[in-house]
Amino acid sequence: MEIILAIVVGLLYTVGVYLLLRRSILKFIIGLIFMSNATNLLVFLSAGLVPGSPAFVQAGSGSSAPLADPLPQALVLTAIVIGLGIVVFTLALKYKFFETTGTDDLDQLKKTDN
Amino acid sequence: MITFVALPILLPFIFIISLLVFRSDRLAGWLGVFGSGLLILLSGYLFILVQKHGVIALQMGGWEAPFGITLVVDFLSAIMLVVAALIVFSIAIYALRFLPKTIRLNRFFIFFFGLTMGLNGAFVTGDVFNLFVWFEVMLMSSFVLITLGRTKEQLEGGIKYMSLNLIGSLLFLAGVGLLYGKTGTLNMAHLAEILKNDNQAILMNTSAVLFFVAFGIKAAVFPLYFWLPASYHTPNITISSLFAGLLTKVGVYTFIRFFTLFFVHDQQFWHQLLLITAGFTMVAGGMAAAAHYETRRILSYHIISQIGYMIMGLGIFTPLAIAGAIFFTIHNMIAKTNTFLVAGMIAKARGTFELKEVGGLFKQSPFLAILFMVPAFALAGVPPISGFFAKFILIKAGLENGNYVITAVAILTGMLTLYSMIKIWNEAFLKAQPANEYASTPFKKLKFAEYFPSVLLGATSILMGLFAAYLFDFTMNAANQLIDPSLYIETVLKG
Amino acid sequence: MKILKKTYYLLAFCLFYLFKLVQSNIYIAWDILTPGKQSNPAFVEVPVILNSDTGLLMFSNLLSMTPGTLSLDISRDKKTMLVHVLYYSDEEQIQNGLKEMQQKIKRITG
Amino acid sequence: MNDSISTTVLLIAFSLLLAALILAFTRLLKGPSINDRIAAMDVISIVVMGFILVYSVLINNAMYFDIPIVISLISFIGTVAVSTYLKHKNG
Amino acid sequence: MNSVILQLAAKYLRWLLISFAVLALLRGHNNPGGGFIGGLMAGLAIVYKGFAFNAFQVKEKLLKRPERYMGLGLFLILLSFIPSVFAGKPLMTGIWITVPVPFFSGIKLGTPFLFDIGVFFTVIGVTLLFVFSLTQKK
Amino acid sequence: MDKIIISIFILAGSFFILVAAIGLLRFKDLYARLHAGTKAPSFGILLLLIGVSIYFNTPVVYIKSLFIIVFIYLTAPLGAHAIAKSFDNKGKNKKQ
Amino acid sequence: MVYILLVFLSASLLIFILPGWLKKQKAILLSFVQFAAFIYFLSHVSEITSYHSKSIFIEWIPQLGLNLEFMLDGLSMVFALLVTGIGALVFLYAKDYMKSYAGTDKFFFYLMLFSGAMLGLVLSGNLIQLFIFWELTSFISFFLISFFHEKESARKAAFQSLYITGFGGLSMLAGIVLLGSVVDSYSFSDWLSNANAIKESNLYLPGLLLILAGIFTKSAQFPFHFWLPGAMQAPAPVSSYLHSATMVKAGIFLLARLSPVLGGTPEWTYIISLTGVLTMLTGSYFAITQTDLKGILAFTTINALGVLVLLLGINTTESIKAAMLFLFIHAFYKATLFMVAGLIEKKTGTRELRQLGGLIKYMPLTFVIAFLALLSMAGLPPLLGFLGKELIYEAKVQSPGIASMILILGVTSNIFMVAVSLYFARKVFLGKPGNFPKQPNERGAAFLIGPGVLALLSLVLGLSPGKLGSAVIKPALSAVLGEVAEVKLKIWHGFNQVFFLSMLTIILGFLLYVAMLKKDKLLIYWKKINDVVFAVQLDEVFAWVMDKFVAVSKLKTKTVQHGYHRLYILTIIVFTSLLLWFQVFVTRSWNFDIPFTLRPFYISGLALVIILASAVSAVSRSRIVTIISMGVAGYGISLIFLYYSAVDLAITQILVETLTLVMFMAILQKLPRFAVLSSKKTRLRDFLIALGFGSVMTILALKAVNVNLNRSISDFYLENSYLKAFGENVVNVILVDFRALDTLGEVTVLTIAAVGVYLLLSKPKSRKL
Ligand code: NA
Ligand code: NA
Repeated sequence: MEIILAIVVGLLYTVGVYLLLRRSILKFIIGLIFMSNATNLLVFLSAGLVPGSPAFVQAGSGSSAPLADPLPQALVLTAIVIGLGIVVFTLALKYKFFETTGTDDLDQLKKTDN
Repeated sequence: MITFVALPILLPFIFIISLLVFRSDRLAGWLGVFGSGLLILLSGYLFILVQKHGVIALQMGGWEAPFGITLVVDFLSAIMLVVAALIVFSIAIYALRFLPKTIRLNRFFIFFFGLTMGLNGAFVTGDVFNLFVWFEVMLMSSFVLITLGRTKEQLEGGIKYMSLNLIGSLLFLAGVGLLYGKTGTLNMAHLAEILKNDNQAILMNTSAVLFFVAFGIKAAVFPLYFWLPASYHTPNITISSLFAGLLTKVGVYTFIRFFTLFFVHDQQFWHQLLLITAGFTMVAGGMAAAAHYETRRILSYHIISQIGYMIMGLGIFTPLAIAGAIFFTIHNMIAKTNTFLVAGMIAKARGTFELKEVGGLFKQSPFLAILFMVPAFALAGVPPISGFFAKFILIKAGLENGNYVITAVAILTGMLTLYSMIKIWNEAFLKAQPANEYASTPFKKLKFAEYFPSVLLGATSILMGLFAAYLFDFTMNAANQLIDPSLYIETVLKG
Repeated sequence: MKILKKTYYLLAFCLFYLFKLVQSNIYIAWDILTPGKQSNPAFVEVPVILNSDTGLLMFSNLLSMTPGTLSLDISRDKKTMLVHVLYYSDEEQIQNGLKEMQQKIKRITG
Repeated sequence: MNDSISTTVLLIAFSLLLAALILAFTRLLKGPSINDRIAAMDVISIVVMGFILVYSVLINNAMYFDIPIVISLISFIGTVAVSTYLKHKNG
Repeated sequence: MNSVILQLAAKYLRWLLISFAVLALLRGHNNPGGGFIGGLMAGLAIVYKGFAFNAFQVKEKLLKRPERYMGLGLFLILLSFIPSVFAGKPLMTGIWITVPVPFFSGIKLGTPFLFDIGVFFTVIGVTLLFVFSLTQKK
Repeated sequence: MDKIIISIFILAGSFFILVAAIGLLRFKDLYARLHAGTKAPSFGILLLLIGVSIYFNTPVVYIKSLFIIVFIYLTAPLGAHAIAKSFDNKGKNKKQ
Repeated sequence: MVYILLVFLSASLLIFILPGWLKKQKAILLSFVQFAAFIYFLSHVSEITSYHSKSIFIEWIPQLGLNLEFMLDGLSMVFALLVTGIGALVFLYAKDYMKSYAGTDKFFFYLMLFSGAMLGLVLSGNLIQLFIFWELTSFISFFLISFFHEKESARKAAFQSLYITGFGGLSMLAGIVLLGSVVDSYSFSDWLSNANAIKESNLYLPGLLLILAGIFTKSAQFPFHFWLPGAMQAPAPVSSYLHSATMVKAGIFLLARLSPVLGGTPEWTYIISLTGVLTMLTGSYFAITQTDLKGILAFTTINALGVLVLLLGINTTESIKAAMLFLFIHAFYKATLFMVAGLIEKKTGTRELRQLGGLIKYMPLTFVIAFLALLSMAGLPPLLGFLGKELIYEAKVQSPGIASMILILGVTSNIFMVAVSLYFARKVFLGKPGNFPKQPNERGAAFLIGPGVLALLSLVLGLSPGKLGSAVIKPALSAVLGEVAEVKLKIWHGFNQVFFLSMLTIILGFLLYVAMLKKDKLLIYWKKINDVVFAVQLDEVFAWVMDKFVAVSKLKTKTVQHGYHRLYILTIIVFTSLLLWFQVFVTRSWNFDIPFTLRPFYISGLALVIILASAVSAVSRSRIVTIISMGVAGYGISLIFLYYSAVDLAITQILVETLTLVMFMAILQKLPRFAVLSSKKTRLRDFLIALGFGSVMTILALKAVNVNLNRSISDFYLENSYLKAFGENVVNVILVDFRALDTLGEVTVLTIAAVGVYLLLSKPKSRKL
């Protein structure tokens, strides 16, 4: 299954990057979300997969059965939450920008460079 | 005592809470100055502690490394904390006079402290993922800060700044994931111990690439710096100043940290790559600065150019070179912030940042001229101000290690820096004020809160030059700690 | 006493509801799985006799969960409800059926 | 896994749900209105709940029961929220 | 959405949702859930009313609330660090007490729990502010 | 016996969910799709929950199931209502 | 010595805080300080013999080999005397000269600082320290040259000089560091005692060249000489000081200083001599066609610098002796002539040769002074200049190898100098009165003190040079040679080859002068020829290069920072991909042992759904479809999390995904629809780049799964979660206890984002104070 999921990661990255390279700001943001999902899955995947044994430990039992690695879960969880904050801010920024300039085309954003 | 290690993070956090609860702008101003002043004291104390103990580590939550998150202050972290606190303090005062009335101080200081918190977190953390979190705290604060004025330009700059930096963040996170997948740990010292003698360490190269790019974007090195020139000149000058001295340098800090502590295998490849990047960064930034006539843009490109020097020090990778990189970094943080502060004063005096539109300031305010001259000389490497020693150490390290090409590039780039500094000086100060709409702006005498930050930083630059011996000793100790991190590893894992 | 009575009505209503539910779902499943059957959709305005909010909510929900009807809107004065009907035959019949349901609810909510 | 419920039954259930997912997904893509898509999303969320319930039987872990609660809650709020914005605009 | 039916439902749904959220928070240490999940659910529960009534006009009164939630949440987080300092342990070390409860062996309460409550409130505030800001009428 | 009942409930539940999806795809207009998408899946999940609850057979699971059922039956029609109300079918006529 | 420098520094700063009545006399005060220093050095002349020198060592940054080492030997003494002696006279002269200008505080501040820097330079015993003073002189001269900074030409000249000398300075630093690495010290004494090691090192030649770059730029050697004529934009006292005793002489000093360490090799001799000769010729040749008084003087300085460099290049006892003497000669006459030129400009209002003439009537004393100096410049007896020229010819005659060539060129150059000197005297002072913008007079005696003293010195020392030779030149010569040498100066050497050469020079020079005078056209033609042959002026070349460079920079910046956001991203992604693919290729030998399987099928199905939804999201033209498909992919991922035991994670992902969707929908209706903005070709290119990145990430993921260098730290969490942290949900325990600091950061991010979003979208409110 790791192979399939690795391919999923790769394709999510592909879609993410493809969308990042579009001219629409909205698409760009969506691309960012895909990249973010891909990254989360990558982090999750590279630590190894254990199906069906969530890391819940009962009183006194210690760890008898091989439980899933809880650490990458916590990391990804944190990353997701941070990602939420960032995405919402990006959306707000995009919205405000559109409201101010009336364009969604990134190619119009050339005034601050030169 | 050891609890103080966490305070660089918690202090800004406490001030964020206060600002959320108390909403008065007047109070916010006081809180900002007071809070950043406290940070100076705190980081000064940590600095003293480190000199006594070498490395101090706090195992957060009492969970011993590598299981919990360890906060570590070594020489490098300590000096970065002190310098950052100094800059932050200056900006807090500067903000009182230079932020436009449309930006509420109460709000500004929330993000200001957010940035500080992330910054300090990045400096003290000994954990790879935790570093990612602090990066995000810093990034999020800077996103808000850059768009705080909400003008069209700022929104546009903000979008570019944000988007390219977010890609960096994602690559960083991917790097962390891969690193954890391969080594099963996140603690930097533990990573160092695992990878030290592992012949499979070369497999870390791919993760290292991701970190390289992520930090490269953050530090604004050559093919990754686009966000910086596109955005740094857009926000209010207070915010530009805050960014100028701090943000890219965190990238440099992490570069130094990662590539001395645990990405130390395959040195051939990494050092070559770092040197090539450094060379292109210096030249590209320097050339672009030469081409511009707007102070903030010139100074922004300078940031890039000078990042090249810091990376160069890391790429040469002798103790002297790394000491040089650190020396250069702290010198640059202070001088660069200061030039931005002065640029703000010039703009305030004249109403524009366009060099072609202003002039005659030498006559009108010799004091302002001196304020500019100190950081400008520092950046241009005029002895005996800080910048000279920074460059000298790097040149010495480069030539003694046989890195002739990069040293030549560094020297030539020095000429570019000089060119731009003279340009600003000639245009804004020496040349007569052209007869235009800005000519009628009366020159207002600078108020204490306006010039004090610059005086503070300028004095620091000069003192760094005069007492370069102490500072060099310190950076050399820092470099030795980095080259031989056994004390760091021992303190974190067994302390 | 009143509470007992109401509980009884509630239980009875639940059974009624459950029955309607099973009926409705079998009906709809059949409808979905047998192609070709002609539906005759329409919008119907149904007068509301309930005067408690809870009752109104129950009615609206129940209406939507039973076969062929879907509540679309209630007027501001809470006097009529706009209902979408999938198999429209006779307006009177539909309104009567729904009136019966409302009375059942009214017994519970008062 | 467990021996009380035959895996075949669960697999059949999975297959039914997967088919449902694909069909609903098709509607999601076809639209034509946003409202149609939201309706499809609603169904998808139910399908997902179904998946989770069946899976919890498969691995014999009641813990997974918390998730349908969240999903139902969230999908409802999502539906209402999105509908709110669609009052006047489709497409 | 200005729907009478949705408004009618709001009364019930809100408390149902909030109790779910609190449950998720309270059970989080031993079961799926926790401060973030609970907070987001609670935040959405509060926001739901706004959707039903279409009432997102910016009112100073309404907008001060999210920041108070955030302030409270962050303050609780800060508060959860203090016992460890007084106990002379490394910062953020969990300090636990057992509250005697009749008929049970006692409930263990600790600073990590306080921390999670802090997260809960912060996330409520954040969710509210997000939704309020993005749905404002111009 | 238990096993069979549980299996039936699970299969029936899944079946109704599938039916809903088919209806969603087959019906011609939004209102009809809502009819299919509201009733059948709720019912399907109800059946599934009953089956699964019997399978686990612990009080907590029953309570949770009850919660879910109440919640779904409270919200599913409201959701459909919201979707339908927000649908702008260009001058919807009261009777066709 | 150190105290003198400190006194100079404090004196320069003191200017600003002097009370008003004293401020008027600041020039006198500073002159007095200079004079006191001069006396101090003079009093040590007897002490500094060939065998003895004074030195002071102050530790500064010993780790870097950077200490303050001051050294007063014969060579330093020569320069120290010149700096302070001429300094005293220049300040005196400047008092009256600067009267009419504003900002004299700044002027004297710069000038005093400059003098101090120069003094520090010549007293340096550590080469990095020397470099520091060297750079200081460059920078302070920038301020001096741009003193009339509202004139564009002044700014340009200042920039040009700083840029060229600054560049040279930096190369010199590199050279010093390079050679310093051979002996691991920058202390001159260490270099001296290890001279052979340095010369034998293979860093010798590059180090030498780099240091010479510094010396040649500073001393205005060909082809860097062009900044010097530009520097006459400075006020006359500055020019006078700059050309005689400071700035340009710094290069000469360093050349002499390093001569015992680096000299004596063929490289040294050839490179330096050749440069010197070329410079010498350039200077004298162009001096003739100048019509600006200061211009003439500037080119004669170039000539003199060429002579000095040549002599030091030849590097024989005779040549160095000549050089040391010529230093004095040149300093005396050049300072005099610049002061005179400044005086003339002040009094007549012009510096143009064509507007001058017959000044002897109005300024007789000035004429006498100038005439003496000019005679010295021409090398005519009985002035010191004659003595110098004799010695120089002698040195050239005796120079090894290239004597005849050097001799011919030297004589030619001196012929020009004789002609120029005479021409200068004739055109300015004799003949018909010119049409002066102002009526000249000779009031203001202080003006004449400086030039007068120096002209007199030229004469007196020319007549009795003995003491100068034995007390000053001899120790200097010894210092440069690194061994004791005898110096006996006398005016008459008898009839020898050198005497005949001198006579020849004077005769031919006189003839040239007569030709120039009689045939005005000659000069005009000459000038025309120059304009054709030397059509490209070096300073114009410099300006052109700078302009072109800026233009190229502009172009480059526009090309790199083009503003196309997606191309920035493209660059970053391609850069990353290339590095990653390269590393994947390098480490391709890793063994891979993960089995491929499609089971369980529902997860494979889920994967398919995710992929499809993503693809739809990428290509759909409808915003809604894009966003909803994105949501579907997100939910699919949450199910994968769920399947692989991440319950909390799955719940969070679902919650976040939904909230994100809601937010998207909230703003969507206010945004425009997607438009087709890019061509098919672009899309294909983007897709391929995306695929390149995606596929390498797949490989990385697999590699990370496969490689396990170390046992994961997670076992600790599983073991201790319940026992020590009292929680069954390990993920939650990690979040609120084991790694609570992450969560602290996380909620901070959220808080900041929330307040930020609110601020971004709410109405702006002004500050309430
Ligand atoms: Na692994
Ligand atoms: Na977290």
